[in-house]
Amino acid sequence: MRRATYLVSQALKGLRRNLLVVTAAVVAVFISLTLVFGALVLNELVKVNTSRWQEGVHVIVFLKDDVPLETQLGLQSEIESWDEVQETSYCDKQCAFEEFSQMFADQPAILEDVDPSILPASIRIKLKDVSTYKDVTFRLIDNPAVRKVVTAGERFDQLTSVTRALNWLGIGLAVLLGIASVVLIANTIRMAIYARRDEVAVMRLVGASNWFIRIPFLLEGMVQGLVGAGLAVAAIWLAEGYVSSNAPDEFLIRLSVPDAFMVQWSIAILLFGALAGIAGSAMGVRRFLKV
Amino acid sequence: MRRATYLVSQALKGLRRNLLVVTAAVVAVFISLTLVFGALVLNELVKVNTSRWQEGVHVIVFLKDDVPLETQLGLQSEIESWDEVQETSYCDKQCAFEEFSQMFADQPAILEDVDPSILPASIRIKLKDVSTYKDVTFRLIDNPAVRKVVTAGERFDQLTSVTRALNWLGIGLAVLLGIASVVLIANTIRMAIYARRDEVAVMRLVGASNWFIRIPFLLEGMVQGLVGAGLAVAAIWLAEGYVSSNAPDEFLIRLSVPDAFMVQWSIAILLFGALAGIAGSAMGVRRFLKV
Amino acid sequence: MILLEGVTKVYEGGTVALRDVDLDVKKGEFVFLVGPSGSGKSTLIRLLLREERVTRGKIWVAGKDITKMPGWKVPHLRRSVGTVFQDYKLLPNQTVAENVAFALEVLGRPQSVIQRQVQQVLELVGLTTKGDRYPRQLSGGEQQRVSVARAFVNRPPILLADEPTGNLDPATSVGIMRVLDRINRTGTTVLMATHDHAIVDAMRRRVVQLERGKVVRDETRGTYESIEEL
Amino acid sequence: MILLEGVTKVYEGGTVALRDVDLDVKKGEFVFLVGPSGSGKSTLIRLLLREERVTRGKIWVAGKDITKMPGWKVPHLRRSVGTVFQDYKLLPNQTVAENVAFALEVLGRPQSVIQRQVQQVLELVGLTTKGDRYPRQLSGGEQQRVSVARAFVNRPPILLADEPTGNLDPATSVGIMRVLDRINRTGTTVLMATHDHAIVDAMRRRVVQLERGKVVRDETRGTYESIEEL
Ligand SMILES: Nc1ncnc2c1ncn2[C@@H]1O[C@H](COP(=O)(O)OP(=O)(O)OP(=O)(O)O)[C@@H](O)[C@H]1O
Ligand SMILES: Nc1ncnc2c1ncn2[C@@H]1O[C@H](COP(=O)(O)OP(=O)(O)OP(=O)(O)O)[C@@H](O)[C@H]1O
Ligand SMILES: [Mg+2]
Ligand SMILES: [Mg+2]
Repeated sequence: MRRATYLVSQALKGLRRNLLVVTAAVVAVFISLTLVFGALVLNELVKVNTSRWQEGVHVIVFLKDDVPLETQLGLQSEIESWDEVQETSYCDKQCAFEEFSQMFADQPAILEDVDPSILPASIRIKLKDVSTYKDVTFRLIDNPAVRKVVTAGERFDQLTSVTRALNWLGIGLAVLLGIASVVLIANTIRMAIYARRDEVAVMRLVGASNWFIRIPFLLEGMVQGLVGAGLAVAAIWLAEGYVSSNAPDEFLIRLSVPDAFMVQWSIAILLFGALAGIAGSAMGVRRFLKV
Repeated sequence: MRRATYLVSQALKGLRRNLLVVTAAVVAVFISLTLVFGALVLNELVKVNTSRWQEGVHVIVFLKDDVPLETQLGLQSEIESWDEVQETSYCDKQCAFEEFSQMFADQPAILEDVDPSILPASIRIKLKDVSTYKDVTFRLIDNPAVRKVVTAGERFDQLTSVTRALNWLGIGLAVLLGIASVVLIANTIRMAIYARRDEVAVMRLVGASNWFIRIPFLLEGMVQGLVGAGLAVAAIWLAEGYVSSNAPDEFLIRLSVPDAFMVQWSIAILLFGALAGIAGSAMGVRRFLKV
Repeated sequence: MILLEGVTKVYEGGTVALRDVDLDVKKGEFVFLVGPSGSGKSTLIRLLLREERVTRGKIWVAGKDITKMPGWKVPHLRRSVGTVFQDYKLLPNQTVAENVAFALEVLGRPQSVIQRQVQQVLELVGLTTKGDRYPRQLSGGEQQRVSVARAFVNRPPILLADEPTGNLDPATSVGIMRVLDRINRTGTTVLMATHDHAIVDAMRRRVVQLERGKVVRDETRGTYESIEEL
Repeated sequence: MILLEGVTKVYEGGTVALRDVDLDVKKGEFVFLVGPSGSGKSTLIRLLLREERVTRGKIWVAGKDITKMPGWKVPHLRRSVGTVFQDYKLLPNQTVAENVAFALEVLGRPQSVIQRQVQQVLELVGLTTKGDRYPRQLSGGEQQRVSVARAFVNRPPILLADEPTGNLDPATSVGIMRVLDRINRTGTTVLMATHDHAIVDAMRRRVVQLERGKVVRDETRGTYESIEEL
């Protein structure tokens, strides 16, 4: 117990007395974890936005004119019950003509020519996950009530591949930066201890055990990691708050992430900083502790 | 001259003898400049891709049926001569009907109803810069030969704002990482010199002038910066080469940047590394050189 | 208490610092280690602390074969051997009092005991007023005395001293020697490397003389120079 | 060559290391600085090198008022004053030969001259075979001799030596003193702080004794202890 007090007080003294070196480590942690956290937030933004971009109608099922209305509505409720489907809506001949009219509002000549009754009724399907459109189409195509199934299939595939690419990019960036930050932190703390190698050598000569020497350094490393991570978290909160409150509303992109995400990852980043600090110190001290 | 040789040889010895510390600085430079260069490449990718996304027809001018063909073609060549315009094409009634037929290929009932002659001829305009579409529309709207001007205006504005946001993000990231890397480099080198503070103190006591002490450190810093930057450049070239040669062709996004861009920025990054190394060393030595 | 059998130490690079040294120091003895600069005195002390390892031979300290001792036991060895280092080896970031207290902290002594013992030993070496200073704020001799105080403070059964008076004026040296003598009389084994003629000749204790790494003289009540040389 | 007028040095924290010291050392003189541990000998030497600045008073070295000297001229001062430091102050990352050569490198001497002079001076202090070693691979006395060699090597007009024989055996000490004497005979002014009775009494040169920062004795052909005390 008393020994614990001594070791903690040594750690605090170490922090005070080696301010230059401590600052260096804190700065390294701060910068690298800000980058990691930033990458995570960007990744989350991509996710939030791609799900918005994927909104809208995904599959249109044109129905045959000779099928009775009940069969049509029955098909709709069957589709609605499928797992992949989020929502459906029914558009009868009148509704189809209204859409057609809107489309050619500026070309009255065409509108005059076309008879409302020739346009087919349709069921519009919104999917939970766009990538399932092929299954849904496949199941509908042979239905006797269906005249034709239309999807923006290729466009979906492209969008999905873009989203996936952006997600990979974000995760890859976060992982790379995470590794980089561990290396930087370990590096900096190792140098910090290198700068105090004589001190460690003297402690060993006077009979201090390895743990007795190590613990204050580990505590110092933890504090440095925590402070750096705290600064990083603060920086990202400030930046996120600023951007999301100042971004113009008409922006196509949404620039704020859920609070839950911020809270969870803040805690993760703080833990990561503390662990990286401890690990960095442990690695740093090790080579000076060989008897 | 002889003195220069001595100073350079001292710098090389310093590098050899302080391998741990040198490695730390090189790693810091390497990581931070890789991030900077990476951000620049991403930014370039966004640019390359948005210009691809903006390709296609931007403005469609529907012409009145009662205007003679010469007037119509005259208007086309007038439009073609405008600064904002990159390319135009003329689509007569026949061409308009072909497009209409494609659009409703699956609804023969509509096609049967519509008379080819009621569809108007049009001039399709491709702009150099999408954001000028309003000017062009404005100039055409009152022309007596024009029936209607159609643009995907809102969509353009949105696309432009997305592009601008992504560009800002890329530039902001590169600048932030640039600053971070300078801080990290200076930091690391400062610690490296801090670890050798006794050495500097002894040199001063033996009568070495400030420049005599400083120059080997500056050279060391330069070499460290160059090596780190060289590694960063190599890493990005490898990554870019790997990605651009392995990315699937059907990808919506193009994943390679022009070689000229890579070469220019490689040189810039190398210079930046060398300068940051020198500056970092200069800052690092300064506080130990006060008499 | 200290026993060396056929100890040879060859440093990396080939310098032979000790050649086939045999030495037996009994509990409670006081031994002067003399010899010209570079003859291996500090090397012998470093070997006893396991700061360096023997190239050949065996060393027993306090009954334990330290040449075979596993690394994690070395701190225990060092805590039972107080050492005054030739280059002081003080912690630059700790005050004088903290430097001295450190030898007790590693033993886990209660704070009250530490404070009292540190005060006592600083008085002994005449540094009561300088407990709050950092080593760089002391004169050479004062730093040496701090090193002496740290070696004494935990009353170890063995005391090694590498030129503990090298930077001291004659008066202070005599003071330090009185302390060493007193400590020796309480049963502590003392091994002291020195160049100080006057002290060795005045104390008349056992003298072991090294010359190029070999023991060339071992007298029970010797002087700095061997009788034949005089 | 060296002139102090009313020099007082108070360290941060309030320690008065020197009180109102007057001292005039003429060109070619050989002066021993004696006094108990902590009396201010090293402080005086540090002031002459501008390693520390005076609190009050004036110091002239080689005709220049160094209390007013701008910082960028200090390296010039130090190059004309060879110094043996009490704690050696060797560059740990340079070999013995490089450490000694450094004093010539800062003067910009050609490589051939440097090599010859370094060899000569290493011979003088008996370290010819150890030129390629690093300081940590040397014994305490050997490091001290490297410090002596570095101070000599550029034949400075003034030589300051802070206990240059503290870690040396009597025989080697005599050797070093012969070198200092020879250097002094070529016209170099020598100021040497020491605790070594035997040397001071044997040389019979000017002795300046400090006591708590005050000059209490200044004899032209003095001994270590003042006559009255004996
Ligand atoms: N940097 C410093 N800060 C504060 N006090 C100091 C500093 N350096 C020396 N002192 C104090 O000044 C006094 C004179 O010190 P100095 O080193 O000049 O003594 P000295 O005569 O060389 O002693 P020694 O023979 O032990 O080397 C001592 O009391 C010492 O504690
Ligand atoms: N780490 C080392 N590596 C190589 N050689 C060394 C090392 N340490 C000491 N030596 C050499 O070993 C020999 C004995 O050194 P040691 O330090 O034991 O001498 P010493 O008797 O203590 O001398 P002094 O009285 O000068 O302190 C010397 O020649 C020295 O140069
Ligand atoms: Mg020794
Ligand atoms: Mg002194």
